[in-house]
Amino acid sequence: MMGLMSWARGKSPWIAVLHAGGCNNCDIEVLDVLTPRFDVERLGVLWKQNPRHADILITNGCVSKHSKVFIKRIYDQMLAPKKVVALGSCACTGGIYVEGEGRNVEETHTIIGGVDKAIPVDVYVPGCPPKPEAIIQGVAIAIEKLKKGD
Amino acid sequence: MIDPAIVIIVLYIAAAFCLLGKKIRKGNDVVALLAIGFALLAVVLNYFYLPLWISVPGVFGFAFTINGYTNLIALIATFIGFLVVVYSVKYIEHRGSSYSLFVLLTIGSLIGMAYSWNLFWVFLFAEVATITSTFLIAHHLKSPSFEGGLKYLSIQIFASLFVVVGLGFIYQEALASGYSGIGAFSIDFLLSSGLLTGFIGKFSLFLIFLGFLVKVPSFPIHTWLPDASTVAPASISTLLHAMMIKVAGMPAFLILLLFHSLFVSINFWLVICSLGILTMLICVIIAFAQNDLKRLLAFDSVSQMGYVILGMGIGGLAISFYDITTDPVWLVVAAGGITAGLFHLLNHSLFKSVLFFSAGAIEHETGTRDINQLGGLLQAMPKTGYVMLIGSLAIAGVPLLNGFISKWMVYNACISAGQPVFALIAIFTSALTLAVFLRILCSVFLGNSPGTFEGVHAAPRSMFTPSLLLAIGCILFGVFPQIAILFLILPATTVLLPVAITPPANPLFWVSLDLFLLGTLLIIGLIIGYLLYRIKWGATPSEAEDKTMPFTGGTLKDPYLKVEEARPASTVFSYPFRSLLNGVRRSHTGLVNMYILWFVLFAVLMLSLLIVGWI
Amino acid sequence: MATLFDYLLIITFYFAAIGLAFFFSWGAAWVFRKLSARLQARKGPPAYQPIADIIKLFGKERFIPRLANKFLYTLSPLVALSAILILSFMIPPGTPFWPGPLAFDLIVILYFSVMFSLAFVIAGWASGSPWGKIGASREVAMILSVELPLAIALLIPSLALARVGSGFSLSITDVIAAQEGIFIWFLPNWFLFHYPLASVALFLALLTKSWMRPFGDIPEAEQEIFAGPLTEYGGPLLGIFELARLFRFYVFTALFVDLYLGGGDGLIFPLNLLVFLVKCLVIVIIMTIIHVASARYRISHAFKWFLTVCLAFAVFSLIRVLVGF
Amino acid sequence: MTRKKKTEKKTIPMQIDEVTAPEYVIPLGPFHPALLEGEYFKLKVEGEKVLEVDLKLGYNYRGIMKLAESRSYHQNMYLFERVCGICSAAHTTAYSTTVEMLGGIELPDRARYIRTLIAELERIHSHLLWAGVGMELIGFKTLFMLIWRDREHVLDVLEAISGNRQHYAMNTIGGVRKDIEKEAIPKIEEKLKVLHKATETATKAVLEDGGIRARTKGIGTLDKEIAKQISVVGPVARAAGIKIDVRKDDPYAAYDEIPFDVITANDGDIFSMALVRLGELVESVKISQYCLDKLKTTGGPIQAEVKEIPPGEAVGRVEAPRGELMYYLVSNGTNTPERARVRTPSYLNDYALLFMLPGESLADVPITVASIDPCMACTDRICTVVNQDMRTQKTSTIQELFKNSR
Repeated sequence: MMGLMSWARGKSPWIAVLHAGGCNNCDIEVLDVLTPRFDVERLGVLWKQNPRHADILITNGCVSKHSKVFIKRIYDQMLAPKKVVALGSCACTGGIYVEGEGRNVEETHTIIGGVDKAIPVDVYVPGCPPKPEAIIQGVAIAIEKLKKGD
Repeated sequence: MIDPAIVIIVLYIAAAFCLLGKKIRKGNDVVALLAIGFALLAVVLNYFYLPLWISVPGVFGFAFTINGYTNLIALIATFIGFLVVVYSVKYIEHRGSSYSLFVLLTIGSLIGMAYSWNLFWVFLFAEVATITSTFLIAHHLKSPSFEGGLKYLSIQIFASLFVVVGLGFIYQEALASGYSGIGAFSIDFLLSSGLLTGFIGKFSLFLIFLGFLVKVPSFPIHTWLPDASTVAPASISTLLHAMMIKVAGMPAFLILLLFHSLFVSINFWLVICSLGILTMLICVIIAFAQNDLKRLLAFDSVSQMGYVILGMGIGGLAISFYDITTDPVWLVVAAGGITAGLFHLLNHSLFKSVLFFSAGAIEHETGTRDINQLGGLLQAMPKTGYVMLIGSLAIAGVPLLNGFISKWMVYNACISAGQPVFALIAIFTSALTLAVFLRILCSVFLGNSPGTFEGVHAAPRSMFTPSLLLAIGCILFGVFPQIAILFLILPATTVLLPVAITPPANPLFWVSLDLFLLGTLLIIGLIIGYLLYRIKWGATPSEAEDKTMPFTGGTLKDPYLKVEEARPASTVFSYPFRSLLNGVRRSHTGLVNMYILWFVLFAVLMLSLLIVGWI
Repeated sequence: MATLFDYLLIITFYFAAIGLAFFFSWGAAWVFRKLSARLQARKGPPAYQPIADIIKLFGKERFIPRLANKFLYTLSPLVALSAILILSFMIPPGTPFWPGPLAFDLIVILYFSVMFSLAFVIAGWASGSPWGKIGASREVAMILSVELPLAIALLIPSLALARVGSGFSLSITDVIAAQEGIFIWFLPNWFLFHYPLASVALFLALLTKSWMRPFGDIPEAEQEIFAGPLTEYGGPLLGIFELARLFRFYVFTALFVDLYLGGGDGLIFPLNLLVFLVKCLVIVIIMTIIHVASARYRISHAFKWFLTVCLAFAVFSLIRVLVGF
Repeated sequence: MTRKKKTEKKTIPMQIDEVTAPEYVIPLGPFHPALLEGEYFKLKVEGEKVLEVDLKLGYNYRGIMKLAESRSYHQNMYLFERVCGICSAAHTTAYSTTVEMLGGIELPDRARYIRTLIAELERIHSHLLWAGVGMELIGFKTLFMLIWRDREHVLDVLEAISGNRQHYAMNTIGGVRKDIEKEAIPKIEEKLKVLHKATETATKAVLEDGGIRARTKGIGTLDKEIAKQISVVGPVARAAGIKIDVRKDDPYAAYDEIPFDVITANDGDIFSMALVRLGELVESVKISQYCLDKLKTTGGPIQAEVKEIPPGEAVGRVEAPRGELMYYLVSNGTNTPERARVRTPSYLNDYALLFMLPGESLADVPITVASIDPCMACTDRICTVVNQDMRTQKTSTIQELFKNSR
């Protein structure tokens, strides 16, 4: 029974794309992934812009003080099991909009850093923006984690 | 059997006792309950034709008869009357002695009307019931109550003019043939003596028909019912909708069907059917726009009576135009149409009482009837909510509830009679009814509470139990319609049909579906779904603060959005009909003069059609 | 009265019918998704995709929103599933023979299809979400717009039975039986050829009932109102809804094939089932192509379309049936 | 804009109720399928008709202009590229143009053509993106897929030129960073031909499909007078019949010598906006072809020598895909700007939504919002809340807007 469920979870990951704040570019690349050249529906990925239905939350962009609350809320409203993919440099660390190096970023007066400052992140996909292939790989890693359940 | 005269006298005397009990309010209830309980007992006993015969000879001039038809009507009247009295105990809080007095007088007169087999007595009891119920409608003693009551009274009195003229014509005929006395109005006498032949008979019966059609009510003269039942207390609205319009309206069809040999034109019956169609369609569309819960229910009542008119019309079409004694196909149509109409009549008194009782409970607890202001009551009054859910689904014709069966029989009757257009419009009306009742359900019971109904609690038991009983009846007759049809409806149909129903022509044929089996399959489906839902597949629920809050796209808290603000209102449903509705609205001016003018125009049109000989 | 044996037989047939409906719907759902992907120049999902989605949903957590009415929120998916299972049993797979004391009355089928939509309306309102409520309101509006043309087009074959030669009957099995034989030349005696306009009206109504564009997905337009009535649903309850919606591929196509395409054409047992399923698949493919090649209209467009054009088609055919030309 | 009629007092109590739908509030955003970015529309709705719109921005606020004051001119190039992902080249073009104006730097010819080429390719990608998303929002998923399939070609070209699909990092102060090799040009021309065909197909599909017509014609109409008053820019203005285009009015890069038409339409509805954008696609392909032809013949360096930036101030204007983009820089003679101010086209166009949305059906809100091609990433560098009751205070709000936008 668990084997069947694990198989089904691996074959049917539904994604929701959350733009936390940033330059909006990773968003477009995620849409690209859905379109004919890359077509992730082959892997069972459906774009469900509804956290109640989605399994994988793809977040992009840095978290601002303003958007932190709603990101947290959207994440809370997803149903378990759920995984989060941080897409792009901003989502991983805060990117160009923060001062500092690597994970040791300083907050600016608006930006508090990467998405992991607001919600737990399972997969990091760096790049500005990441290539579609990298996005697909990130989702695939998230699927592997999803298969294991919680 | 117990002579109906005794029942009526007991009720009248109990009413007189209530006059004394101005000081002892509890006493009023006890007297009323005892009297109506006795009446119910007597009617049920009559129903089984018990050999015990108790009678008061001479009173009311042997006006009454006990047969399947009168039994059915009297049973509806007494049973609903009983529940109304029970309901009133808690519902009418500050009543003087007059409330119980007039309730008992009205119910008594209606029982008398149900049992009367004499046109004169039918008319007389109808008049008494009209006048006493006017006091009930104006019970609140406020300006709108008086207005509603007077509107009701004036239209009813105007309608009874037609009955008086009709009766006068009949009496003249009787005198000319050498008969006199009230006995000349006896239906049995009129049928057997062949007094009513030719144009005068047809004309006088038609006048009486028009007079009683107002009480049904039919389309152009339906306006009194919503107006009266809006201002009346909920118990009185129930009384009006579940008893009054049935008991007082059915004589219209009784005389048409019994004297069918006078109305052999197919046009006549098609006009009756069209009246039914217009009634059901137009009134359900008006019901869409209503924001007042009781007014909505009232317009829907009129619409439901359209089904009854349609069923009776189809039955009459088959009886009078086709030779049903030799042709079993048309016998099925005749029996089926009348059975469907009567069954819908019975069902309508069940579910409409449920709905009005519940509406009364809602008004009692929250103090408002405005649909747009109510909301989320399923949390506060769950029992009333679920009972009203059953009532609404039944009236909308959801399968496995009683409304579906009777509507289905009406459709079957129309299609078998070769009039599928009527059936199709009726099906569409049924969908509209569903939408109307979804509107009530969704915005009154589901949806968010606007936050003003914090202190609302469940209705008292005496106000809830009657509706629960009736709701159980809705389910029972929905799953086992055979019970109601075989024991209640078919005896009544037999009275109205000129020939006996032979077994192959049994209208039960139309309930071709084994509804119990269907229910079983439905429950199997539910169980399959429930098992799928309950199986533990191994997902640990996540813990989060905002998880169960409604998903609005990230905004929840005050500077952006209060969840209470985001309550889409139910009138969304009405937008496709807005232009049509505004047209109808302009015609319903609310002026009693206009309504009487409509009535006159309608009567003139119908009578001139009759005189020209087209119908 | 039916005996106990009859009851058991019918329940056996019930399970056989929903088994058939399930496997056909699975295949048809895959064809639907694959074909729309191919038409959109994509590869499309593998064959197990429709069922993997549903199994996955059952593996998510159970959840009831705070503002929802618990009882109705849980009940409505079950009612939807139950109603569509009964529908898939009531609509015979192309055979005039179908067991037991149930005559499959077209009006009952119509009412159960409304009950199926009703479950979504109640679900939308009971879930306490503003999007759910808007979706539910739209669903009601869709019921209202579709109902009249659907009812007329549904009853036309039954009313036309008298013209074909057999007597009047509302039973769907009689309609199937009446379509055997040849109409003119080589054309089979399908009602499609007798009443082409009515069949168009029915086809459009069924297209809408099975959530296909141009009108069908108005109540759950995901770009406007998330998932409409299903916005607050997730986990097993959404899985039940999706399972119920999977059956639409069988139920609504089978209804059309039975009424207007002659069901199994009166062949012997395994052959008629095959012919029937092939016809259903063809209808699914046509529906998919229309779905893929159209934009979503507004609800006012749907009203205008169904209550003018579709209704005119249906009424014209009705007049033909009644007057007889 | 709809002023609700006041219901007259009923004199007859028993009349049938007037058919009214109560008003309620619908939150659109910050997370909504119609909005890829965080913005929030509070819609007051009657039935499904939108009565009032309240717009709240700022979810995306990153403080870029503040950050720019602490970074050098060259660092800022990368920062301003990331103001917006879709029109990144327009931002860098505007920024470098402004810096060049400050420093008095003349661009070499080849750099001018490459800059123009990149800007036009970006316009193609942006407009195709818009068309695809617009089709998706009216439920035409197929056309979305097909348009985005064709959009991949322009991304291929950009990747071949710059090495990245988005954020090309091509512009630099005084020129461009990378040259386009001779061998690459025929391949690019091939792709441009494919694009030309694709744009024509897309135009035909959008113009001829009945569904798209029904969903876009007469929806979200912006009156020409109102458009002038609230000073919308770019395709939104051109769709309303206002012929403004920075490329023609105030040419930069190589636009002064390139012949092209400014596409306008008259109705100001979504259909006109689609017409304008699709027309511009064709023009952009032509301009790109012109640039490629010139690149074949023009030689020379691709970067000018950059000296110190003297103190002063400058305003640079560029026609981004969404309209006029304006940069204002103050230099104090060091290597960081004293003050940087960006005014993006979406900032002006967003306000038009408050005039376009009221009166439309809820179903049309997504496409109407998308029709101005709002770019919150652009707009939310400064935190502004536009909060208006459309029905009561129209004139005062415009003044407020002007005050805000100063």
